[in-house]
Amino acid sequence: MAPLVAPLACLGGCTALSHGFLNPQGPVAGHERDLFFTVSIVLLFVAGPVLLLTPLFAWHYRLSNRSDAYRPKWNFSWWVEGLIWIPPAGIVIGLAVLLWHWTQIDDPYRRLPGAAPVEVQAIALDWKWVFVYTDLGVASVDRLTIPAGRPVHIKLTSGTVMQSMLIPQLAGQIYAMGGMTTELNIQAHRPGRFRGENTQYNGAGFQQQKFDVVAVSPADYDRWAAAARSGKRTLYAQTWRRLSARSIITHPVEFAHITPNLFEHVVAATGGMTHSPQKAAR
Amino acid sequence: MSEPELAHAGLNLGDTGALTQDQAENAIFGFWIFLMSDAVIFALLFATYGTMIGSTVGGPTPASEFKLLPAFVETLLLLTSSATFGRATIAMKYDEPRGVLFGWLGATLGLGLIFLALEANDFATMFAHDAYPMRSGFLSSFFALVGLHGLHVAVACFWLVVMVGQVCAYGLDARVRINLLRLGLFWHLLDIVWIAIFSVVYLQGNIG
Amino acid sequence: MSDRTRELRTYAVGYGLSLVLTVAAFAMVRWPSFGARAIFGTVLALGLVQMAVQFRCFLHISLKRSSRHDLQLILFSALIIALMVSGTLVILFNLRGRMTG
Amino acid sequence: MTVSVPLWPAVLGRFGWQDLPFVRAWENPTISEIIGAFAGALVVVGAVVVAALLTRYGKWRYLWTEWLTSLDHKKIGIMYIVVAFVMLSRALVEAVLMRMQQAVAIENPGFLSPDHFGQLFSTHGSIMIFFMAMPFLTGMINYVLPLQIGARDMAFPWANSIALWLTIGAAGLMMASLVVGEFSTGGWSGYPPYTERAFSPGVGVDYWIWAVTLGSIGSTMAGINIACTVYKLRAPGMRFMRMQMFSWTSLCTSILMIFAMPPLTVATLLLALDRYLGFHFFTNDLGGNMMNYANMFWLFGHPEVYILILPAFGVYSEVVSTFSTKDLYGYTSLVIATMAIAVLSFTVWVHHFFTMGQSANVNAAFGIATMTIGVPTGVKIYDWIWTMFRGEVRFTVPMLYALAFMMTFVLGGFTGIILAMPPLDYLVHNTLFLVAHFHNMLIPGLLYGMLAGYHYWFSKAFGFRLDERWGRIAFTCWVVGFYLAFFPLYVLGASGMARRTQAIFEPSFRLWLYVAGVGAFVLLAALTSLGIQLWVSIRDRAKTQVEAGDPWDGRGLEWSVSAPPPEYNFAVLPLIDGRNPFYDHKHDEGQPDPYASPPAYEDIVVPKGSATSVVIGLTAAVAAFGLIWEIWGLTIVALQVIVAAVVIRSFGRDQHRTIPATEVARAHEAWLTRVRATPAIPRQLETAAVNRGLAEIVA
Ligand code: HEA
Ligand code: HEA
Ligand code: CUA
Ligand SMILES: [Cu+2]
Repeated sequence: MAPLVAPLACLGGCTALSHGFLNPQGPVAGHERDLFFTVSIVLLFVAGPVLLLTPLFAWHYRLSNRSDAYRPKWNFSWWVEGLIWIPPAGIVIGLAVLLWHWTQIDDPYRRLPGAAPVEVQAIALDWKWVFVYTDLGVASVDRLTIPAGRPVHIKLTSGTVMQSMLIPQLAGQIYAMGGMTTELNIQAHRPGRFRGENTQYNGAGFQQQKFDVVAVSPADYDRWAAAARSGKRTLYAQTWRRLSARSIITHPVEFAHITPNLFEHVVAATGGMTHSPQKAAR
Repeated sequence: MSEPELAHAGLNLGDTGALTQDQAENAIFGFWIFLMSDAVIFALLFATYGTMIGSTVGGPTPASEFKLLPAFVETLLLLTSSATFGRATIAMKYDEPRGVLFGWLGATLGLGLIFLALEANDFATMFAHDAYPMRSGFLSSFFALVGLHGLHVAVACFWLVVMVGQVCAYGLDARVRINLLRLGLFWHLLDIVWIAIFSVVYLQGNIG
Repeated sequence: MSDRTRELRTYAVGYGLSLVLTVAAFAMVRWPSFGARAIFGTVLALGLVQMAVQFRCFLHISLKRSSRHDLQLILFSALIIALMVSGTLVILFNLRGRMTG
Repeated sequence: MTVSVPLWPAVLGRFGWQDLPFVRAWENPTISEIIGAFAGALVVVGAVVVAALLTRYGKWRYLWTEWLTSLDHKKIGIMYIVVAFVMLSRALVEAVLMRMQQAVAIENPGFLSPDHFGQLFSTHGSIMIFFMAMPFLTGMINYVLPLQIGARDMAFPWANSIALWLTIGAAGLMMASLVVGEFSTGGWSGYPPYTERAFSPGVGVDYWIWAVTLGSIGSTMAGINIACTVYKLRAPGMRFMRMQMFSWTSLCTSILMIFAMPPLTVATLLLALDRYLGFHFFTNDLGGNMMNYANMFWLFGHPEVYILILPAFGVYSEVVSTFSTKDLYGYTSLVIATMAIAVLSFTVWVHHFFTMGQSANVNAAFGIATMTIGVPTGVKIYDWIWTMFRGEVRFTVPMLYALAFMMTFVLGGFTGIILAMPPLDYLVHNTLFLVAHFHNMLIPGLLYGMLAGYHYWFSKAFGFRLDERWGRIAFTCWVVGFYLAFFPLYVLGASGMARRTQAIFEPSFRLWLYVAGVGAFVLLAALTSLGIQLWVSIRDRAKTQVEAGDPWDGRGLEWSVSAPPPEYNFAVLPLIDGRNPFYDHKHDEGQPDPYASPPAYEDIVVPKGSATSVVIGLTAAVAAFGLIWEIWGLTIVALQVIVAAVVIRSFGRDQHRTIPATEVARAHEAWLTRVRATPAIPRQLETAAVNRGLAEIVA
């Protein structure tokens, strides 16, 4: 892949790849992109011999080429055995070390270094995402505004079926499930607009379940926060009922006032593993 | 391939029927494979049960529902039925009088049926306490596991009746012998699965 | 000793041992004398022993050449079952630990 | 009114007129609905036409006695492959529709409704895996394995037939979903809670559950049968380490089937309990745990992909060695690698849900286990490469597939290793990158393998060779089409395009989606070429007769008998004294002549046909149909029929037929006489008309 992908990524501008992790805009995606290139280069040494030797041997030892030694009974050699078992095993061991290390570092639960993170709670609905800014007490639907250069810590749950949140240019994905919470840490290096999406199929509106991540400068972020707080829209029980019905919303919305502990309520209401006695008694 | 000595006690084909000793071996080995595949099913239900013990969501719990004594009696019944089946196999192998064979098979069937009756009674009591499978993940997994075992025992009892019919119809020809032996394996294995149920479900539920 | 007597004896031994093991496990739980964890561990161990006994005495699995295929099959199955069950438990408990909170 | 109210649900369950695609298309004539109605009509018309033709030519009796009720492993094998081919045609058309939709629906809704698109990827995936790939490889194993190990049949011919008919019944359910009702939109993996009643109340998921469950039970039975056959029915002297590689891979595949299908059965049945009886295994509430479904599904799902690939590996081993005119290099390491893959495949299932949230240690451990499989897989590929070394390679169609496989499969393995790295998987999980990876394994791996096997063994099964020219045309289309259709998906996946997407809102994806669409058409052309090839080959069959049975100078026992082989396979069971018994006997000095008359013949016992297996398989599908539509009475009756059929069979005696030794002797001697009159041809001429199935021995 690497030889195919790298030049395309370099084209920049309007190619498809500039929307993906090969054009990373945050530390996590950037780190993972580095891993991708490292692994790809190692794997070239694995695929290369096969891609070279297969046509070479097939052609050279073709039936019509009478000038070669023909050894119909040759079927074993310790040298060849060593060659086909040991180097691949070595490569796998090398990759395993890399894998172990990188998996620890890029664990989606691992907090990013730097300033104290912005705390966001994400609730997956059909077919939209609700973001609750716990520090600000506001919520938004289908648009996540974050300050560039500062870590963001997202807690996820689902008010419906299993979903998966992916913002390819910033970080990898994690599932969101009813009654449970998962975590994801992201950060954008600089202001910009990045696509986020649900990648786990959840019905007829799935293809529309995209959202924008808008990274803004810290100053702009404060301005946005102030504006968001002073808005008029409220997210209480009635609005919530409408929001959580299966539907697609066409424009992002922001809410200045929301039910306290909305996220915790959703987790409790869609109890997956454990359950509050009240609900059970229903 | 063919070893003179047979792996399974109870098989004494002599020169009955068209099947050879080798074919009998194959038939029984195939059944063993099936049993192992079935064991995987049980294993996964055990694993599921293990992960769902805590999911009682405020409803009945193991401690509140599992009565040790009935389960202990059921265990003894099933264990004894395994032994009586073994005795029946020996009767078959050594061509003891038909009455002896039927006697031991009858005893096995009786024990199996009593086991089922007791189990049904346990379930009924649980239902009466509102402990039914739709109540919680824990109860779902309990009824699936224990219920599937019960279903197996019921099938085995039905099979036993069919086999008695075949002994009457054909005597102990090669196929009847092989099938009785397969049924025996099935029966013994159900006993083994029950040991696991007794330990993991009932005993564990009553600890502490 | 005739074959028949020997076989009868095998069943009797199997039955006897199984009875003892069952009663022992039952007694451990009925009249608890040490910690819950230890009891559960012992119960599981007794169960495993009883399974082995039944495989040996009722199902005639042994190290004899003639039952080698069966033994291989059972051991392989045990390996796969152990992988599946322990894997399931480890993964789901790990997930639970990371998802409540 | 008063009467019809209780009667309606008893007879028709939850059926309503809206469940007919024709009615839906009439009421709401969108292109999407019309396509649906057309597909439904095609199924109905197809069934009627086949039935009419059979009646017209009076072939019902022949079909019933000679094929449908047959317990002969060769006929069962062929029937499996016919089923695979029928189902394949449907799944391929669905794939082309999906590619068209994605090429058209860029910033607009396209011509397929989201729901229809959801049904398409679900049926396509389910059919390709359960009703194309599985029947294809099971059929091939059924046909070839007993011949390769020197057996007269499978260990359990009756169970073999039941397994076939369960598969056919399940495939029938898939087809029925086109005509009545709808199919699941939950994908081939059917993750709850989306597939629970609360979110998918219709019959679609129920169709999926029961079709997959029946198929799963059928495959378990097939696996048991295959394993027992290999263990117990090898010809005298055929030690394990003398078996052909295809027999080895069949054995390993069957072991995987035996242990990997049960988790699927458990997962689907527990889901059914949730849906039908309100249990809480995987629901969102009352203590359900959806993660356990993912866990159990992939406990099956990962070994499944090796179930699919191992038989193909076996075919490649046979093909590369035969067409390199040389011993297989590294037989022992191939055997060890195959077994290693089989065992390791049970230790990696978590890589399908790295993104569920388990700790880094768990992910890393399973990631490493996953990569480990690359080593034995690589060993196999290198073994095939070294088999060509110092051989004489003949570029026949099967060999071309093998070469294309080796060079394309490594690329899929490459991306597999990338997916095995959890941090990278986080980025491309559930995207088209993953879709590209698995098609890259399934098409060049499994499918080319099955096609290579089809070209290789076709002449054995039918007595004439497949047309070489059309074979090459089809091959070219397969390779070109594959690269065009799937390499763009890697790019799209790396750009973040999610899988299962009905419409696209990113204009920069357009170019890649167009290329992929063109590729799908080339693949359609490939399938068409195969159809033409079959037709041309049948038309010209007189010119490509190979009754002597050995058109490729083959190595295994299957080439030592006539083409097609007699019902009992071997007039006299062969005595095996080496790894390439047939080849060595042909080529080596001082070996017994493989075409010599045996000293004596014996009576041969073969199983008689049985109708009970047909009844059991089809009735199981009827029972499932009753469950899907909640016609409980139908289910109960059907289950009773099944029990009755089993009991009746068990009471039956006289289920075998003896072919007298004289009859065997007459047929065999007649064949030997014809072989002696056949011209032996050198390898250079093997694709020419003179190849009548006897290989020239160069001193
Ligand atoms: C064996 C498995 C298999 C095969 C062969 C294929 C073949 C193809 N697949 Fe697919 N596919 C899946 C398994 C397979 N697929 C699965 C499991 C999914 C996931 C479903 C889900 O999301 O749940 C999927 C999903 C999937 C999608 C949905 C992607 C998405 O999620 O967005 C698409 C989209 O276009 C696609 C395309 C194709 C195309 C164009 C082909 C073909 O055109 C390629 C050509 C292949 C053939 C035409 C088969 C030919 C076989 C023969 C010719 C045998 C001949 C036999 C005889 C002569 C006897 N596949
Ligand atoms: C025939 C089918 C087949 C095969 C053989 C494979 C083989 C492999 N697969 Fe694939 N896979 C699928 C079919 C297959 N897969 C399907 C259908 C899915 C998705 C299902 C769904 O979600 O719908 C999937 C999904 C899938 C995932 C999950 C991704 C996700 O959901 O996010 C992963 C992750 O690890 C993975 C990895 C691998 C690896 C490492 C191999 C390895 O076995 C590959 C080994 C081969 C090589 C490595 C190349 C040759 C080797 C050498 C030349 C030697 C040297 C090599 C080294 C030193 C490394 N596969
Ligand atoms: Cu257009 Cu980026
Ligand atoms: Cu996998």
